[in-house]
Amino acid sequence: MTLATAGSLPAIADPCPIVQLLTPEGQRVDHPDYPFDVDADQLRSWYRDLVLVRRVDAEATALQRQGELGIWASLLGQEAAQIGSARALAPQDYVFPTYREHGVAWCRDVDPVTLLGLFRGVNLGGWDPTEHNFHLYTIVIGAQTLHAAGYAMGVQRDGAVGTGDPDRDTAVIAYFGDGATAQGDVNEAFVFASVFNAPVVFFCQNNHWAISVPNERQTRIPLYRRASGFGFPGVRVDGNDVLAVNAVTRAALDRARRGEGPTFIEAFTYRMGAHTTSDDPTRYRIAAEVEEWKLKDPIARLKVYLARSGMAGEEFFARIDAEADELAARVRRECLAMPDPAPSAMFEHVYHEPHPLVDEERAWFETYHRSFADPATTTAHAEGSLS
Amino acid sequence: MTLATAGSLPAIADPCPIVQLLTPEGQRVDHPDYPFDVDADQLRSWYRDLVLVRRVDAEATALQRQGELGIWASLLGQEAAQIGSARALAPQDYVFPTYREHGVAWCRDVDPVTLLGLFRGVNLGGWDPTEHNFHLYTIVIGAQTLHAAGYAMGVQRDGAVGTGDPDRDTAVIAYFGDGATAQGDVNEAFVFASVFNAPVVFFCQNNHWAISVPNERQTRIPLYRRASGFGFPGVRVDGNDVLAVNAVTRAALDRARRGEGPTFIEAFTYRMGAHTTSDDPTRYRIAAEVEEWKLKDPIARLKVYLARSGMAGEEFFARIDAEADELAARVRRECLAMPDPAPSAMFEHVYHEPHPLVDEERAWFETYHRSFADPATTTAHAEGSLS
Amino acid sequence: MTTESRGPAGHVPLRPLSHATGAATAPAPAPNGHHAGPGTTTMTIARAINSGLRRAMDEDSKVLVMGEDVGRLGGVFRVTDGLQKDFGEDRVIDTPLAESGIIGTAIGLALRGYRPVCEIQFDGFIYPAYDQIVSQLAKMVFRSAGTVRLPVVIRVPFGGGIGAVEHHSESPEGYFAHTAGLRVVSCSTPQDAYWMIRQAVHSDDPVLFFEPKRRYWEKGEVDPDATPPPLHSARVLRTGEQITVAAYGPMVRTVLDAAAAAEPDGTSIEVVDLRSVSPLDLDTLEESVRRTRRLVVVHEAPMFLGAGAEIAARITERCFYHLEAPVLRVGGFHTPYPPSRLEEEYLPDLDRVLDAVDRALAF
Amino acid sequence: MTTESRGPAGHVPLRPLSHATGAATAPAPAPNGHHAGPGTTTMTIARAINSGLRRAMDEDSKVLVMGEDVGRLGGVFRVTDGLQKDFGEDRVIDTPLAESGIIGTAIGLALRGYRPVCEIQFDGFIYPAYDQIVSQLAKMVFRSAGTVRLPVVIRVPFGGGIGAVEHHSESPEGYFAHTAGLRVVSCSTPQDAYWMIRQAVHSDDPVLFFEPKRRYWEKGEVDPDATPPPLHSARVLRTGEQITVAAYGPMVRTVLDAAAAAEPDGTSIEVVDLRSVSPLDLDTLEESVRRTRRLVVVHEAPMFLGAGAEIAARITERCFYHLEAPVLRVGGFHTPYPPSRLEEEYLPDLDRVLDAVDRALAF
Ligand SMILES: Cc1ncc(C[n+]2csc(CCOP(=O)(O)OP(=O)(O)O)c2C)c(N)n1
Ligand SMILES: Cc1ncc(C[n+]2csc(CCOP(=O)(O)OP(=O)(O)O)c2C)c(N)n1
Ligand SMILES: [Mg+2]
Ligand SMILES: [Mg+2]
Repeated sequence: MTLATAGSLPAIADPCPIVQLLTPEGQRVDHPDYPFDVDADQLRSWYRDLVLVRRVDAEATALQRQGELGIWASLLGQEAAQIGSARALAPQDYVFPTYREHGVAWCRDVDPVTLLGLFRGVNLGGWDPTEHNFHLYTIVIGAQTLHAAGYAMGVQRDGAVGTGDPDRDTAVIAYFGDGATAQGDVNEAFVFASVFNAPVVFFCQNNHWAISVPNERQTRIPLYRRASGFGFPGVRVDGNDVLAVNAVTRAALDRARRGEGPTFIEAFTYRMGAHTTSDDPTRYRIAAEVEEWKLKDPIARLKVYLARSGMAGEEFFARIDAEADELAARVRRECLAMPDPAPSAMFEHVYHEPHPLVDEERAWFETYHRSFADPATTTAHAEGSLS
Repeated sequence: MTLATAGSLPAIADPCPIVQLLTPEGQRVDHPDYPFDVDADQLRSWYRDLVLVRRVDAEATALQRQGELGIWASLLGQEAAQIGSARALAPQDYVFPTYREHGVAWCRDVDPVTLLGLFRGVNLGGWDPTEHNFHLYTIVIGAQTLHAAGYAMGVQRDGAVGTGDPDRDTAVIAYFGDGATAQGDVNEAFVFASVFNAPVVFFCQNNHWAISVPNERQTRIPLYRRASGFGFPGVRVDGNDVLAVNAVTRAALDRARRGEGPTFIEAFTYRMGAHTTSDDPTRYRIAAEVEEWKLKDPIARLKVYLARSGMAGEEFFARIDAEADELAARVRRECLAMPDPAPSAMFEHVYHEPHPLVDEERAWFETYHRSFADPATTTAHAEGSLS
Repeated sequence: MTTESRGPAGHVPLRPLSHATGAATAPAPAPNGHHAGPGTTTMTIARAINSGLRRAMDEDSKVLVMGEDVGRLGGVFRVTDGLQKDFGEDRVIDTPLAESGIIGTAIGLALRGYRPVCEIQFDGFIYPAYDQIVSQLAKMVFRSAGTVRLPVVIRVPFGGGIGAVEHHSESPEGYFAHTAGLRVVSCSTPQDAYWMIRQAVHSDDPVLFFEPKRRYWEKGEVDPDATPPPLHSARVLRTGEQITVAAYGPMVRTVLDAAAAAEPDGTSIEVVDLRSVSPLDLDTLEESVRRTRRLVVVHEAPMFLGAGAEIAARITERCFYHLEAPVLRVGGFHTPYPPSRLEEEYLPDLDRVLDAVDRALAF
Repeated sequence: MTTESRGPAGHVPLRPLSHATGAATAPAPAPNGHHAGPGTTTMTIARAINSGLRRAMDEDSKVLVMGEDVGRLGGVFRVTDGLQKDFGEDRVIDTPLAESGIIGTAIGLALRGYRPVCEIQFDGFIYPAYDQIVSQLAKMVFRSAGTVRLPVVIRVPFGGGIGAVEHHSESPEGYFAHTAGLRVVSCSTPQDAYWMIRQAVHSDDPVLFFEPKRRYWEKGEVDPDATPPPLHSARVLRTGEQITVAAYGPMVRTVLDAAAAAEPDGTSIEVVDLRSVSPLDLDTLEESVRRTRRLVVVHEAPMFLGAGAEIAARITERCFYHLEAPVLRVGGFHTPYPPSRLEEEYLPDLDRVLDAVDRALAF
């Protein structure tokens, strides 16, 4: 044992309460605090969501391998955490995602192709956040949690909490990873949200890794307990159980909408793939850990449950698989067709209002750029990379 | 009630356990976790500490009023929190103070006159931190807590924890205010200290105010509970009870030295004066609150206890008062005699190693400055403010 | 200018704010020397900002004020005095003590449609919010391809000369001017303070609003009904022939004093109040330098990679054949801000300005 | 030079590090063109930094490496590859995910006598640590009147050109060069990478060490026994007559390519690798410009208030009567870093450099 881990640390894996409604084996179990009325249509539609987002994710990974994307951050293994929570949202609720929330984006009707723009390098987001109530992806770890707390303070000021009107009362949800919990910003977000009792749900996907750094390096106790230090409830949920995630998130969002303040949800899950396509996890984690988590797959358990309970059969599963393949094919097709932005686009939207320096640089750039296009004025230099 | 405070906040004043060994009335009480053997010599010396630092503090306030200091941050009311904790330190322990730790400085043998340099504006600290194991005052709220965590990680790497050798095992203590607990840095310090199990004590003086902002705006639960969110112990102690503060701090430091990791101490106290001499607290707080805390004065209760128990009498108290007046007189005298730094001192110690730009600017400045002193080269401009 | 007026009908809308080009380079009014309207009153810079904020809040219920001690106390400089009393705790928010939190939540509030005016209590305490300012606030409009608006104002009392302890006297504007997506301005008179804070609040882009704290108590006339020049335009405050001296914020007064002191010696100095550090109104400056053929730039901020360097580089490029001397700079040294007993030596003053003027004239 | 050697006896001490003045302005070696010693090997810049770190850790047990993913993984660029395996978890520390925490605890470790080398994973993630860097690390030596030492190195893979998503391609060196108390350097060859990282670790002052990430895999010779030039000296990499082009870090290769491309056209370009952004080795540059009479400065960082502005201002002041043209700058635009499909247009390249050269020559 090295210094760094010396002393009497409580083990992070201490048995601690975790909300589960569907076991890895596909067994439906009850939880006293989270009654759950199974609705077959809903479960089937969630199954579809899970399969589709996994399929798109795989396609994006393939596109990256083929050089069509610069990088891709896979959600593999975290589908239930994302679909379960996002399907608990009301249309007026507002979402602040990280860079891995492709499943949440799906539920907020952001087209998967649109989502690829950032990773392909043709834009820095590409969707209108206000149209989807789904903010841009935030890459700087933790920064978005403060935006969520502030947005929620705005919701309060609009009187859109605690009215009892389900179309009006609004909650905000901030997604972030286990690694993010170490950031100052995230803890400041806890401070602001708790002292102002803001209607925000802090949804932490503990996928056990922050790139190569295991969760034990971010906390020595289970993460959901962080909230108790700030005076609001924290709960750990089986992040691979779409039913439980949905139930727990729904309760937290309702609480927020009623004006009862923030909740911290730790969705206990696992990053099955690499951190991103640039990463090689074999350098830092053992295959056995991944194998163990394979047995807890979020889709497999729902499929078993749907099949065993007779809510869905082979034909349904085959239809979804086919739809997934079709979707993937469309995503691939449209991704390849995504145009590069016009060069001078980089001078647009730096500011809303006119700005002389940007205008001057744009004008210079356009003249300069044209000098390559026009053979009469082309300079003699060897490499005209801009032409 | 406004939005900002809407919802079901647990009241911050919820009854919660607080360690006390000496009541405001001067009654000695026992606490099961903190047995305390009264040693008359020690109590008398603490009484002396308390009186002397209060007297110096009053003198500094007076010096500021007379224009001899630019500003002064009074410790009035917080003497026991500071003396009680600092007298628990071993010589090898290291202290990271805020700008208000004059009582701690006193216990680390920093001469009170030296301490005034920063406030007089003749230097930015003036003592050698390594000589006193007492770092410079840190004004940027919370920043020093990370330095403390890092220093403690260094102590671990030196093998200076858990050896059982009382002259070797080393603890670090970081002082900060209630307002500081909202800062990202402070919470990151909790993360680093806990995951590395570093030998550091986080000593928070909750004096109820961060300038004009009451503690309820920084937290909605008692502050000592913050630590539970990070997986280490937190304890609230009566910050106006020098015995209790000493006992609790000693226990926490011992724990750190044994290699058992960090502890959070909330010393529940009150800022009896203005935030600094620039502040007017009548704008934001009611006199009744101050009156109530007057009854809990840290010196008065110790004096009653010493007198009642026969450990000290009038003659002792008079002697201490006289010593305090003498000290104050010396502080005043030597403060007034403190020389202004040489103008070109500002170019010293920007770097340890030579730096051409600093050298160039110093050379320019010295030439320029000399041009005012030497009548032969004095320019004709009206105001030679530099001469 | 795309700001929709969200306030009650009937208030006089502000003129276009952001066109630095085409600014008033014609004979400019001396500070507060414009034709005084009937509502004109004399007030300090601090009070002028307070009045401007009050009017902005009156006109638009989405305008919020937030920061440490801005509510009950009215700010450590009393700039927000009385606003919480009049507009309530929901619009004038005493925040927890966390600068990143202040700016980060202000971004969220802006995304919800609010127009937060954040106070950073002192210049030296803005750094904990740095990521939220330069990586979040500054970039979000660009990242969203213009689909979101971030009308956040960050007020920063800045600069030295008040005898304060460390971290209370800094001039960090260069760190923000180097950042695309931010606008950086500073006022030097009560009238400008009043105008510019309102224009900053009306801007749909984030604005860093640097307030010359040592000038807070200087008085001047404020005509609330006068029409302001564009927010990012420089102004010629004093015409002169031999050299142009440009400054902004607290140094404007110093430079005006220097120009007055030099006059009896026969040195004719033109004084330009830049008013905006990003963008720079280079047209106004260029026009002046083409006439005077010499330029000195003055700021308290460290010279090394400061705004003066940029101005020197650009004006030299624009006026290469007109300049009789290199552009000289008077500014902070490459040292941390010194203990206050040395600040008179550290800060540019009348003599240092005139020394640079002499050196430029000697070329 | 006050660094005490804390390492085992017998290692060759480094020569004085910090005297930019008196630097090698004489015929300078082409990159890696020095006389190769017997231990010379060919390696990439990434490997050279790794080797330099390894040697620094071998020589001094107080040297630590810390940051996100630097241990087990060896860093996302593998720059710290193998160090944890060889030096243990106590000396190569995978930290929690918090940049302010990394720098803040490094300061504490330095106060305890350690020499931490911190990695910030990418340029765009340095901002959460901004207060700890510019207000704590940079000022503490000054505040303590020299009684404490802060030998902290902050390694930052920086710059664009790798097709990355936002925040992974920035050039924030200007923010730090504007800050007194910090030293800011950047390497452009494996040999310099090897030398400079060791010199940075040996420095008793904080050093921001900017690594040209897109050049990590470029190879060159490294002679571990050669004697390095001072850390803050510039080097003339190619002599020329008509114009000087100065750059640092990733742009050095671009400028050398431009000089080579221009030669057939009869344009003779002198290339200066600045190596240090703060302090600047202006003597070397001045000597060059006095000969060539023209200067172009190239960096990826935004031009507005960038290092190029400072160089332009100072060289113009020093060489006012020698310059035939204003100092021109090639650099980043006043926009956030664009999506990667536009970075080829955004980044200065051979053509943009030659365009500026042509413009300068046309004056
Ligand atoms: C402020 C900041 N520092 C470092 C990084 C580089 N980085 C990107 S993802 C990542 C790990 C994030 O881990 P976690 O929060 O658990 O989210 P996950 O990737 O596992 O979903 C790091 C260190 C970053 N994006 N932002
Ligand atoms: C980062 C930062 N922000 C703001 C300030 C201005 N300021 C000085 S003291 C203070 C209040 C501190 O309150 P607390 O932490 O409770 O300590 P106390 O002064 O009560 O001892 C503030 C806001 C500062 N020094 N640093
Ligand atoms: Mg993770
Ligand atoms: Mg307090």
